[in-house]
Amino acid sequence: MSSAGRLPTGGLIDRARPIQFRFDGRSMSGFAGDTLASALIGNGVGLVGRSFKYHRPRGILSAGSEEPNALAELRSGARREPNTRATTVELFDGLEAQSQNRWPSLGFDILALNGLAGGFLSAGFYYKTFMWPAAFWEKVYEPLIRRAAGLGRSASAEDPDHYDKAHAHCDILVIGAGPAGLMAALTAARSGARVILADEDSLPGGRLNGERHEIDGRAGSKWAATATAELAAMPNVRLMRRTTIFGVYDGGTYGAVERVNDHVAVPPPFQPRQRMWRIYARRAILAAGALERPLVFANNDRPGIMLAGAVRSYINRFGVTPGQRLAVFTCSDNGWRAAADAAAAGVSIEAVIDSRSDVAPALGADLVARGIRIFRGAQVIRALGSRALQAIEVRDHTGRVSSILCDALAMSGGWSPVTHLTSHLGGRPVWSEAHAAFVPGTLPPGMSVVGAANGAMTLARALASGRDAGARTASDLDRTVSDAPLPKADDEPASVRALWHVSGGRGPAFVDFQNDVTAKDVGLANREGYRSVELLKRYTTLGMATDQGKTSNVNALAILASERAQPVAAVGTTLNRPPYTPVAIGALAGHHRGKDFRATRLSPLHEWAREQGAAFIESGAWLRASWFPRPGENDWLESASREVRAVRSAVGLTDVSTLGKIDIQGPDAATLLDRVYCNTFSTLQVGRARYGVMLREDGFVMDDGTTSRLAADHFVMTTTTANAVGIMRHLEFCHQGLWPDLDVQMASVSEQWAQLAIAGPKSRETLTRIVDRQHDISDAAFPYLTAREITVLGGTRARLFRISYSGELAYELAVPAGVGSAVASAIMEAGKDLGIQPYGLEAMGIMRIEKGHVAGNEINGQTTARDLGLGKMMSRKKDYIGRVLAERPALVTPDRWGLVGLKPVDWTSRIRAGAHLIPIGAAATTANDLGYVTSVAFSPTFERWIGLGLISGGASKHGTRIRLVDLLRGTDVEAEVCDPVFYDPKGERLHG
Amino acid sequence: MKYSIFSILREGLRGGKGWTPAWREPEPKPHYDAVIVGGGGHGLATAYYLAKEHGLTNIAVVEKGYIGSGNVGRNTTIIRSNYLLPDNTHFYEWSMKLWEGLEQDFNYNAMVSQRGVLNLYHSDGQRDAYVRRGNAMRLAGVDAELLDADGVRAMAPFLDFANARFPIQGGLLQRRGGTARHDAVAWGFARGADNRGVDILQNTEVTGIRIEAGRAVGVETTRGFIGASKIGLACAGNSSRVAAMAGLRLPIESHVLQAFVSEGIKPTIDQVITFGAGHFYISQSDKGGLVFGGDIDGYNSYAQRGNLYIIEDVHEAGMALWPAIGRVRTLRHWGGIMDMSMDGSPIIDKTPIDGLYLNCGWCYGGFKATPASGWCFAHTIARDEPHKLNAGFRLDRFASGRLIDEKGAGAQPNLH
Amino acid sequence: MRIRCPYCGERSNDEFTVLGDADALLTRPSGENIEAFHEYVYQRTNPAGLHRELWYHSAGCRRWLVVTRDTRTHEITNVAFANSRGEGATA
Amino acid sequence: MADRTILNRSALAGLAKPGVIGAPTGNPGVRIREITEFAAITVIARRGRAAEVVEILSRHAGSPVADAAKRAGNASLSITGTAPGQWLVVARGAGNELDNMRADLNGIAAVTDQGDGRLIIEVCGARARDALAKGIAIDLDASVFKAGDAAQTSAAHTGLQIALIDEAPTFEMISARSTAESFWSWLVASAAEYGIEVV
Ligand SMILES: Cc1cc2nc3c(=O)[nH]c(=O)nc-3n(C[C@H](O)[C@H](O)[C@H](O)COP(=O)(O)OP(=O)(O)OC[C@H]3O[C@@H](n4cnc5c(N)ncnc54)[C@H](O)[C@@H]3O)c2cc1C
Ligand SMILES: NC(=O)c1ccc[n+]([C@@H]2O[C@H](COP(=O)([O-])OP(=O)(O)OC[C@H]3O[C@@H](n4cnc5c(N)ncnc54)[C@H](O)[C@@H]3O)[C@@H](O)[C@H]2O)c1
Ligand SMILES: Cc1cc2nc3c(=O)[nH]c(=O)nc-3n(C[C@H](O)[C@H](O)[C@H](O)COP(=O)(O)O)c2cc1C
Ligand SMILES: [Zn+2]
Repeated sequence: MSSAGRLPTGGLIDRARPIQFRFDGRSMSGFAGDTLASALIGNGVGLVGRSFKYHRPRGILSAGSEEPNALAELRSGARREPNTRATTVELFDGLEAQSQNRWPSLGFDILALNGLAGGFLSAGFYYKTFMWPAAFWEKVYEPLIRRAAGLGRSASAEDPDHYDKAHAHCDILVIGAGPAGLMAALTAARSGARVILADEDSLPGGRLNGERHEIDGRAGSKWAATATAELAAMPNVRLMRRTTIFGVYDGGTYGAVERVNDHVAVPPPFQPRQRMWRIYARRAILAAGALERPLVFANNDRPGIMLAGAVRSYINRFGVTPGQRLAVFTCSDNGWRAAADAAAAGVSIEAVIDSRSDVAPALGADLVARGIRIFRGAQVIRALGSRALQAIEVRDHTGRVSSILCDALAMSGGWSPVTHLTSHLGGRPVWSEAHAAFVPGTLPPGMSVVGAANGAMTLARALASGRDAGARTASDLDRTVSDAPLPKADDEPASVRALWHVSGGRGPAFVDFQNDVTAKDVGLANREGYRSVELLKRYTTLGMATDQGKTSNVNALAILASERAQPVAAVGTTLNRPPYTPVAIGALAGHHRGKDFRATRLSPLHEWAREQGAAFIESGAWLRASWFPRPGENDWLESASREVRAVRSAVGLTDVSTLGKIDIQGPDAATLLDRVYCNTFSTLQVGRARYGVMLREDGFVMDDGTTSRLAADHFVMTTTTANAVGIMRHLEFCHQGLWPDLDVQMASVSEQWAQLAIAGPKSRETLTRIVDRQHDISDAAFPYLTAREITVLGGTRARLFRISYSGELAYELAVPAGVGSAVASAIMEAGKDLGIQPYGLEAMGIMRIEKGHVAGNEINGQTTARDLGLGKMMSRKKDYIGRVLAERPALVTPDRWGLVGLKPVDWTSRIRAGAHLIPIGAAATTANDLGYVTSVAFSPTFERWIGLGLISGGASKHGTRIRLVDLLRGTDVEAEVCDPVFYDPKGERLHG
Repeated sequence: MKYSIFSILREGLRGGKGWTPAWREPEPKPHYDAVIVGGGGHGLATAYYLAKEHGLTNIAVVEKGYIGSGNVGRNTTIIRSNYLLPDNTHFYEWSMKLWEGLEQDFNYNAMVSQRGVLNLYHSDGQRDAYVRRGNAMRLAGVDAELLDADGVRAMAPFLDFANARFPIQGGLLQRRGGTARHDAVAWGFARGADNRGVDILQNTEVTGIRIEAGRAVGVETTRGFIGASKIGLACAGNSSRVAAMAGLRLPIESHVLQAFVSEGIKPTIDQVITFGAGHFYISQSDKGGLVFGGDIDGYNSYAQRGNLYIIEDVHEAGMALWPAIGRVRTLRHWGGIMDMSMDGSPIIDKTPIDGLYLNCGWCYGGFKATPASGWCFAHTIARDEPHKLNAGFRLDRFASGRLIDEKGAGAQPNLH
Repeated sequence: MRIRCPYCGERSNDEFTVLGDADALLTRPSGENIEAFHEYVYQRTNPAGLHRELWYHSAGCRRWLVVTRDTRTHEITNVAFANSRGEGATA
Repeated sequence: MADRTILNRSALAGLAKPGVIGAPTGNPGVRIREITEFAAITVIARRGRAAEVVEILSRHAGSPVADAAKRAGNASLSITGTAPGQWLVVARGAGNELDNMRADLNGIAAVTDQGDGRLIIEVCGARARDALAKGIAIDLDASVFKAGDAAQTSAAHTGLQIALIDEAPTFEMISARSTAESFWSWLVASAAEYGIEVV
């Protein structure tokens, strides 16, 4: 084990708690408080990954979530997590990480050859070639490209961890717990406002933890800890560590993801890996800090070259150093602090190179005193070394180039405020020449920005802006803000003069590290006409990598601006979109996967059906009994056929509870029904039921069902299962929106009633045995289409409807849902000696086809009432929804596809739904397509396949022959077109 | 300059100094034979085919932003011709045919990749509807196959076959369907049109349509008036706004559809797969990102962004379909504004105003239509009458009832 | 998006179902003129700007609401019950 | 209510068994109880009669009932506003008191039986709010959602009526029978990390 990079003392890590981990199979150790990145540095590991396109060796660039280079696969097996930024992974015991996007190994990667061909693989090269021969694209080129592309590998087995979601509400959401955010949160919280303070880091404090500034005479990190403790103790504050605010949405909605257990190997039992939060905030204060920019010079991507602020974080927070001999290259005062921090930690400083010639002399005074080489007005033009930095070439202010040996280079190209979240609702940041950066422009409603995120780059100003915004926001929300003193901190020098691109060095100068976009690519895109920043982005893929250009975008825009000889302000920025950092798909899904993807609705008869051995099937939101296998039966068809025969010859019981049921009351109930159904309901007698058809306003059929009148001002409507929710909404719209003057009250009672269909010649006899004696259900007293409230089984309230879907003498019995299963069992018991059988969806489907009843396959939104043979129901005497548009020319032409029955001519032939209807002797082409088969069944009654279909001309085609052509399954069956009602066309049986 | 491996080698050796603009940035002329409003895929393709097929070269495409800033640059790249109704089937199949030779035609690699589009079904009813559709495709000469659950498993074993709320029963597969690189389609048409003399005017917003004596004579723009003998509108999500400049109201609502891309990962999913039990579809780009999406947000919007609940909804469906992607991360999500028509099908037609032509109503399916739409619109503009292929895409079909409603959802645009 | 239902208070838009342009949909023509119904059912102003639209509080009080919202920014400026034609009481 | 002579299954029959679920803690963060014996009706005022309905309901509740999303009543009878002019009345136990109410409301309001279609769960305990916040989007903070407050909303893709009965806090959740098992699955998954005691 090497401890090459670990400093002997210092840092906020817990040296008493060593941690073992593995990288590419090598065991290493670090300490509690380390990130994977700091631990790797501590172990002297410089080469961590490979870039996307050229497979260049890469190290660690940053110390935060902006990291473009140090991506690794974390964990293994089903928990393998590709593209994980080593800089954000908290070290835990047993952590396993692997480098990615390299083959066969990190040290030797074949595809690094791409780098040599860099001249040919310039931006967008793939748009210009791989076109010949045409067939080679899918077969040869594309597979090669795809294999080379991509980064890490995803897991191939189901993610074993679970995720959950939660909602939180607050007055003020503070995003970022650096000095500005902490100060804003403290000020707001002390006023009593409900505050949420979220930071993606595990340790609040922001830059304070990576720097050596003092606040009120104490280490900044100590101040942060104290502030955090105060906040944690306040009941009106929710402190959310390891929580990234990833997106801003409308109405003060913020998306956040909390990494609840990513800092341990496996989440403890019952705990999620991550939790997604929806935070509803009346106000937000963005205190997300600023990101340092790299400098763009030849080979600026060599492992060992790092952002200056990151070098400081590694030294000050983690007690590691990226090298023993450090050079610094900067265009801002900030870079000098890195040199000072490194020197203080005992790292040898080889040189400080500042591109500015007029640097305040005080800046490096102590370094000069220690004899460290200082270059002013100079630039690093090239880095040397390949898998590790070995030296840099410096061009001094006279133009002389010298080379300096070093194994680490800290670079600082200035700081860009983290304005990402200000753009999520479309706002664009604006260029500030003074900051040499984009600062927030139009903000999302309710948001203010403080600290470095707003260009307040020094500590004192960060604290002050945090306090001011905290106070202002709290008093905006009518809170009283007490005057607390502002903690004292220095306003350190922070001036900057941007240096966008150092030319003159040999080798690619990277702008976007991960996607390998160079300064030259930017120039090329511009030359080729991809001049809008957005086109530049898309053509070069700049800023489209996992870091979304956090460190690269501004440099690229500035280089583009200089290519175009325009100010940066005129070039503008690309749009930042959520998420701020990538979010695990599992976290955004939460609990709702597998069986919990969507709620399962169970019928009140579910228990009964289960006891009866039902085979269940997912049907929309419901789980429904499909058929009831019995010993000796081989498939569903055998079972369903038996069930049909039982109904047709004796009696069967099925569950129709899933139908929508709507209770409609009030003096104007009948009027409303007349307006929503195409047929009339105001004429319906009390105690009677009627089949109704509803149209959409565009004249097509929307739904059908029976509606019964229980009292003059009381109806119960049934809808199809699939449309139950939609019809309720539609009725409410008609009432509230169109005819609010009607005195109607509607309530869904779908959940309240279990509904059982008892069908077959012996249904009445069966029912008589459970209906309480005082209710006469004889044919005379209770004829077809009677609907009445009764009691069963000694006082259980029920509603009995004499309606029939099967075509037999049949009833539907509604009983309160709680007793549904018990009543069903009682009926089974009562009908036992009569041969009662439970029947399921399949049998129901067969019988409705035998009867020519339309269902979802026919009422598919494309058919009119006339198409379905229901035209006679369309009243001419009243207005109703859909009446007018149903008369449009194309809806009444005689060649429209109308409902018919279909019988294969060879009675042994099987037919299938979805086959199209082609005239005999004609070619199977669209031009000859006369319709299609909507539904089929094997009819046990007729012992043959029968079907329903829609055919051009409809009923006029009865008696003709047609082919049912199913090219998908290779069948072509001749059939006779017939009346859709196969069974008992006169309807005698249901009157029995 | 012709693009080829040779030009790449040559320029590679010369440091890329010889590459020239893919399209010019000309000043607007005072008058064009035709002005196409909208530099999206359809507008650019229209100009391209006007020049290529109809010999018109004095043409401008007027685009308010950069070309491809609309939906062509923000869609999930699926191309297919698996439609049900004849007007659509023939049109989209023609589009597919054009895709198949497009890159060689316009000399730009748009990465048209016929990797297959697989629509999963989860119930008998869904299966029947897919069989109906698949047969309609086959009658029209379009390829279609029906898979059972095992067939799906063989193609995509990583889907949830074990614990799904809506078990996968099978799928309708169109092998010739697939994806194409969205931006490259716009750029290829733009470059091809430019090569044939078309002026592409970026950052030029149309603010008015000048009509004199019942005839459209030009467009007011942020760069001044541009006269035109014929004006074609191809403004997708902004169609209602632009048509309103000519006093037209359309059977269109503008809705936001969101899309998502994950971090790049090594190849995992080969086809385009759509999940019939939730609103979800997914494929993997050549770069390695999983590209996926779901249902529209459902409310009228011009904001090019959506809200969190759809984002969650889409990810729930993703996890339900493919439970191993839990630890893959979503990298970015965005929205586009779509011209949702009242029957879910497009309009390519003349308008009641002479010299003004309309191309809109693409809903979330217009990317695949890009070549055929441009081709048919060019024909309609050049000949002043629709081609047979777009004869059904009429503006008056809502009044006549000759609707093209694939889903049967009726006049509710947010359900299409 | 957060909609302040006059009965239920402020809720996220996933509790609601949208139907579309309220001014169009609440003015159902009478009579039998196909053209009038064609306008009513199909033609939309589809403005970029303020839009009065129908939202149904499906997961809440099941009231139809008229929501005035800017389609460019999604900013909501008014919410009222539809049975008052969206006039009067606001929230 | 007629006497029930036959087995009446609660929506969660068999699932909400007394015992401990989830993280073992000495003191479970969440207590859950299914209310199995109750009757319920929806009351919807006829057009223009809401004020009279409020008066009648208040009389039965023994305390003022509002035409708003509030829960009024006592241990055995609760009346909760669910929409303008609309309430859900729940009578715990056999529910005989509903018959009188029904008679009083005759002609003034539409009354509909709902008790069989509902699941009622009470959730209390120190972590009840945290658990419920995992599905419920409304602000359940003690400073905002107070005893007597009620809301129609949803959790885990399922419609839901929630009210705060007391500041313990005890939440009452009323949901649909058909989705009871899925709802339960969500509730248990959400509360498990705090430890659950089903009583
Ligand atoms: C998220 C998403 C996913 C999608 N996925 C698919 C898919 O997988 N497959 C598929 O086939 N389709 C898909 N689509 C639909 C498809 O992208 C569109 O239907 C299609 O791109 C629209 O045509 P277009 O390319 O011409 O539109 P656009 O690219 O939007 O072009 C219209 C252009 O008009 C310009 N314009 C507007 N107003 C003016 C004005 N006043 N002056 C000047 N210019 C103006 C706009 O700036 C825009 O550039 C998807 C759409 C979205 C949003
Ligand atoms: N001298 C300079 O040039 C210079 C430049 C920049 C910053 N600084 C120093 O930086 C500090 C600025 O303070 P500050 O508070 O504005 O910033 P900060 O960088 O100290 O804190 C920002 C915090 O926001 C968090 N964050 C960012 N985006 C987030 C998101 N989406 N979700 C959750 N958390 C997120 C980060 O993790 C970080 O902790 C001062 O100490 C200042 O001295 C100095
Ligand atoms: C098919 C496709 C793939 C994409 N892949 C990426 C990607 O890998 N990285 C990325 O940052 N954005 C990707 N994007 C999203 C774009 O960056 C951008 O968000 C989108 O085109 C919409 O533009 P806008 O965000 O500028 O409005 C992709 C977009 C599409 C349509
Ligand atoms: Zn409401």
